[in-house]
Amino acid sequence: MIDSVSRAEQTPGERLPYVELGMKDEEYQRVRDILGRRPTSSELAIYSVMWSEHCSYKSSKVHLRQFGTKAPKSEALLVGMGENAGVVDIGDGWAATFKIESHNHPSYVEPHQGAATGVGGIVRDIMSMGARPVAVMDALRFGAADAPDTRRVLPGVVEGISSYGNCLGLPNIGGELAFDPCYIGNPLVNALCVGLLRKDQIKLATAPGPGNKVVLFGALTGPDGIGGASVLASATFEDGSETKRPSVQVGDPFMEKLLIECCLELFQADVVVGIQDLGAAGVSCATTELAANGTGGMDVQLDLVPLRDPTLRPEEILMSESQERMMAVVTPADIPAFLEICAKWDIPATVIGEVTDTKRLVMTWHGETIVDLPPGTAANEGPVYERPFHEPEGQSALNADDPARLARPDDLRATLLRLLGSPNLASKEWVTGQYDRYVRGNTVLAQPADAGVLRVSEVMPGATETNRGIALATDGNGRYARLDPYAGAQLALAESYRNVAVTGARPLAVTNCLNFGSPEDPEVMWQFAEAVRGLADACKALGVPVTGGNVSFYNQTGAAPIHPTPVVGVLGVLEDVRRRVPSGFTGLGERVVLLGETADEFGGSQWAQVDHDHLGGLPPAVNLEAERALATVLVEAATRGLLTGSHDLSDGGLAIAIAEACLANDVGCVVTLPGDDAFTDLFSESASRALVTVVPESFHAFAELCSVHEVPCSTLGVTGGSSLVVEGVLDIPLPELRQTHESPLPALFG
Amino acid sequence: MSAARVGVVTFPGTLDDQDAARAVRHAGGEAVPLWHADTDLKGVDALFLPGGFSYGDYLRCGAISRFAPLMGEVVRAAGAGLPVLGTCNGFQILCEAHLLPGALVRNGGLHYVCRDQRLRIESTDTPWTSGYTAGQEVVIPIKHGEGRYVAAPDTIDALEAGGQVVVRYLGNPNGSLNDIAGIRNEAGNVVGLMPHPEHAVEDLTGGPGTDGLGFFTSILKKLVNA
Amino acid sequence: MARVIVDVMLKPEILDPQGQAIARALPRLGFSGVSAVRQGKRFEVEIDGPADEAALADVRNMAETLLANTVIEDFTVRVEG
Amino acid sequence: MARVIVDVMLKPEILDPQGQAIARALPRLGFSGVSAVRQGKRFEVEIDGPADEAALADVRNMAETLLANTVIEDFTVRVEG
Ligand SMILES: Nc1ncnc2c1ncn2[C@@H]1O[C@H](COP(=O)(O)OP(=O)(O)O)[C@@H](O)[C@H]1O
Ligand SMILES: [Mg+2]
Repeated sequence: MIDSVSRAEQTPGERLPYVELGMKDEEYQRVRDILGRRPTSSELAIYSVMWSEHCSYKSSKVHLRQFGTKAPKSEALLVGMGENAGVVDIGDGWAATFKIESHNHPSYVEPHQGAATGVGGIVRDIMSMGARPVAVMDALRFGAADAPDTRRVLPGVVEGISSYGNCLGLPNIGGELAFDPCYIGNPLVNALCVGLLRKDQIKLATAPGPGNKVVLFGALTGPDGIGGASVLASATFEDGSETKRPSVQVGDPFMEKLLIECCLELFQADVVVGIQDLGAAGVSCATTELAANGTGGMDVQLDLVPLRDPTLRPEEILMSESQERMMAVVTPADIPAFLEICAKWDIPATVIGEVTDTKRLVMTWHGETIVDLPPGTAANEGPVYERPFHEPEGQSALNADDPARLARPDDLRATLLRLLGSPNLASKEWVTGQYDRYVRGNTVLAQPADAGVLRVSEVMPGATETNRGIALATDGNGRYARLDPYAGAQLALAESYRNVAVTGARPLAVTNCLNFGSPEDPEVMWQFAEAVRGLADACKALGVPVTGGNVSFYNQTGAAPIHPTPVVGVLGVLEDVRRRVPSGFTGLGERVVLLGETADEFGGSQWAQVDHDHLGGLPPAVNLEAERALATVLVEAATRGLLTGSHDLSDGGLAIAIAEACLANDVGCVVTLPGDDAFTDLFSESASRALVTVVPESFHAFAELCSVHEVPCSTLGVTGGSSLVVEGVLDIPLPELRQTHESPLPALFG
Repeated sequence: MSAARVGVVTFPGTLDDQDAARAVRHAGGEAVPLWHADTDLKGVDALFLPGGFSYGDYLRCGAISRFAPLMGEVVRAAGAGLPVLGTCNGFQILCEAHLLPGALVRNGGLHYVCRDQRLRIESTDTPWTSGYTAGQEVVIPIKHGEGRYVAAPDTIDALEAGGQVVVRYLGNPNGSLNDIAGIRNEAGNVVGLMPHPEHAVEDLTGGPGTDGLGFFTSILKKLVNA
Repeated sequence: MARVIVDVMLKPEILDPQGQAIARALPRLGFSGVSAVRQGKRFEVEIDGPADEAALADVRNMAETLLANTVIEDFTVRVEG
Repeated sequence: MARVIVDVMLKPEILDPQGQAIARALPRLGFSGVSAVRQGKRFEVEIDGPADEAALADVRNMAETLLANTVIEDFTVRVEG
């Protein structure tokens, strides 16, 4: 039986399983108040997904506002937060759109498909802005590298990202891979996509113009990810066809590739008024958001949705998370052209409704009205919670547990090798070698690099030749954030910002993925509030606005939350991408120069973890002014062609940075440490530092640039030879260094 | 004189077509886009079947694409001597279409492999490799999950005896028989290889160096001189 | 020596992109009359001893833990013959 | 409506690294007594009409030209039952 609006009116007392759908009593009451009656089961399906934490940001909203209120003025920002992805002006009429999103929980249940559909989802967000997706990145975190569960999850996740991204034809230009026991049972899989478009071709998720048609196109709708909806479909309404409803979604990258090309052709033909991808909450989300952001009304014939499984009920169709689907608003006159382009690409496309000016979203099922609601109430006016928060018990004890008490090593050579061969600092080639980093032919820098760099060269109407480039990096450090979420978030931004700057790109804008435990835990909520505050303040100080992002809560196993893990992505622009600077040593006899100041800072460091399994004290001090000055020097020096190599210092400090720089092209170096404590010089993780190489002829000009911007600059030595030599401290032949760096991950994962 | 015209074929799921077209232009030619569902080769002077995952490579790489309407024309033109180069998925399609012997199966290591690969050019006796010197060592990216070349022993023997092995791996990345990275047909006009020369044509982008450019300059030189 | 066959197919409710791509292509290749295709895996497991109940139980266990991903796949085990 | 099964296996002389990797992993997972594993594909083809000789010939043709690559693979076609 179908639960129509008229039936709902006749059976006001009928109880719906809103609790099973995760709705609170007062939320359900609000729905009744909005509608003036009990909701139909289809309406309840819509409200329950739209008001879920995932879609409504009900616990995070009050904090995230700071990204807007504290946002630095930026002329580059074309579309800010709130749309599918932010859009940034990168010059010459070009715009870039980028966003990072989590797929943590699905990746734990089914690593391959979970990670694959994570990539698919973020790519569709980028497409829905009118852009051509041009690259992806992935920021991954797993439990201890040798934990059995990591061996199950990691290879599957990497294979999922690899198979989906490679098949889509998007180069993977970077990411992260980190291990920490806190992520056991709760890996973090954050995927980023970046797209390019002409500034005047931005598309928005809006459905203006009564009479315009609503088209659903892409994959057929199946029973994917609708465990909850089945409760609804079967709990109240008897139904014979009890087929199984899987909670796992399977991706079809081939369909997505066709969808990309199809969408771009639709944009070129100018037959799209508004467009929205179908992600979580599928048709519910697309219809309510499009309607709410447009003229305000929409009529949908839900029985026209083409199905993969004919037994699906309307509630299930509304909640299905089948992948590779999009929804567009198209004028009646353009419908034939629209459908013809879809047919060319073998993409099923169906007109399922029409835009109206009734301010109501009305859905029918074989003639009966099953949904009649004001779309804004579902899309934009969900519940907002001011969740209580307080500092975790034991936080001050944790901060008081200073790593100064830890025994420091005598044999620094062994320490360096131990760190370099630890899973967090070892070569990520086992992962990155499974990703196509070259497809589309515009990859300028990818692994190993501090940021991925792309040439901006897409064939698009209105595009002219340019030498522009964009750079992207993502960073996060759960250990720092655990010690101090405010500083930890700032350090994540600072590192990402620095990683973009070392390539010579001017940092422009920020995206972020906030991975936390349960917001219902006041201690987690404190971590969240602090991290957002820290990130918003730092964005302001560095002059880079947040353009969008994603919040992932409930990352915990039982009562134990993960370390708070804000992952921050920064996008930068290179006016002339031919001036990009690689991260390794290239030539012989070049000066190796350290920028920035080194202090004795080991709280949350890799050394403390590897040698002492210790987490305590405070993370490295944040100095955003120094960070900004450093970036200014790096970008200007790159633009003037003063640098031959440039690598940021982060995890593992100077020792690891030098080792990586040597290994990039098998060029050794001989350096002398500047300070009086070799251990601190080598392994401290002080922020705002970089290692650069300068040919002797450029040194004077470079040093002057540093002094103008008050960036400390000390020459450590010269490049050359076949060993990493730190005078009086250590001497490691490059083959040994390489063996140590490259063998751990293959040994662990096959 | 108008530039030589090299057709670049796009199947559903082809990925490296834009790169291939750029490489053709870079070498001084005109890239002519060709669509799998058409039956018109537009009078091109040579054909390039680029890499990708046509039809998702779901069944078997190249298995479905080889039935494309355009492939009928490709087979006919190849028989008539038109120079044809297939890289990666293009190579797989040429094998599936029986324009080249053997087949490409799952990598021995079972992982997709993307890396800058050392290769040796074994045969300069094709319109696509005439610009190299025999025995020349080059570095060109590979990126594939199913690139292990296999064929019956007598086929392999015949390829070796006939000088039909065009490119060989130095350090076999996928378990290919005899380290074979690329082959040609008996006539020499049809060449297939797993590496991606179109990703090694500019210093700025792709793999290190420009060792792949020779495939494109070879064919253009031949067409201009023809 | 016996041969045991393990067939692994995606569960019916799970999307099978491979099968769908084939099914969509068939009409264009001149094959009509096919309403659906599903693609799965087939394993031939050679066991040293006879294919008795114990051996089959072993293979079933193997299918459950290694050959099939039971989150999305079903499997069947049978002796070839 | 009938279901026809097409099994596709690599020819015995072609190396099957997937099967080998599984066979190698088995002892580590505590399974002994398996001497070899080979991995192939299984297709379930739903045909509209009955599985008569004509239909089977059609499917055989489809297997020969599309589902299997006879350069490296063998196939068998049978009606499910
Ligand atoms: N999960 C991943 N996906 C893609 N690229 C990755 C991933 N993990 C690491 N990389 C890449 O590998 C290289 C080395 O990584 P890493 O050592 O973490 O760099 P860094 O220390 O400079 O941040 C970088 O180019 C990075 O972008
Ligand atoms: Mg870095």
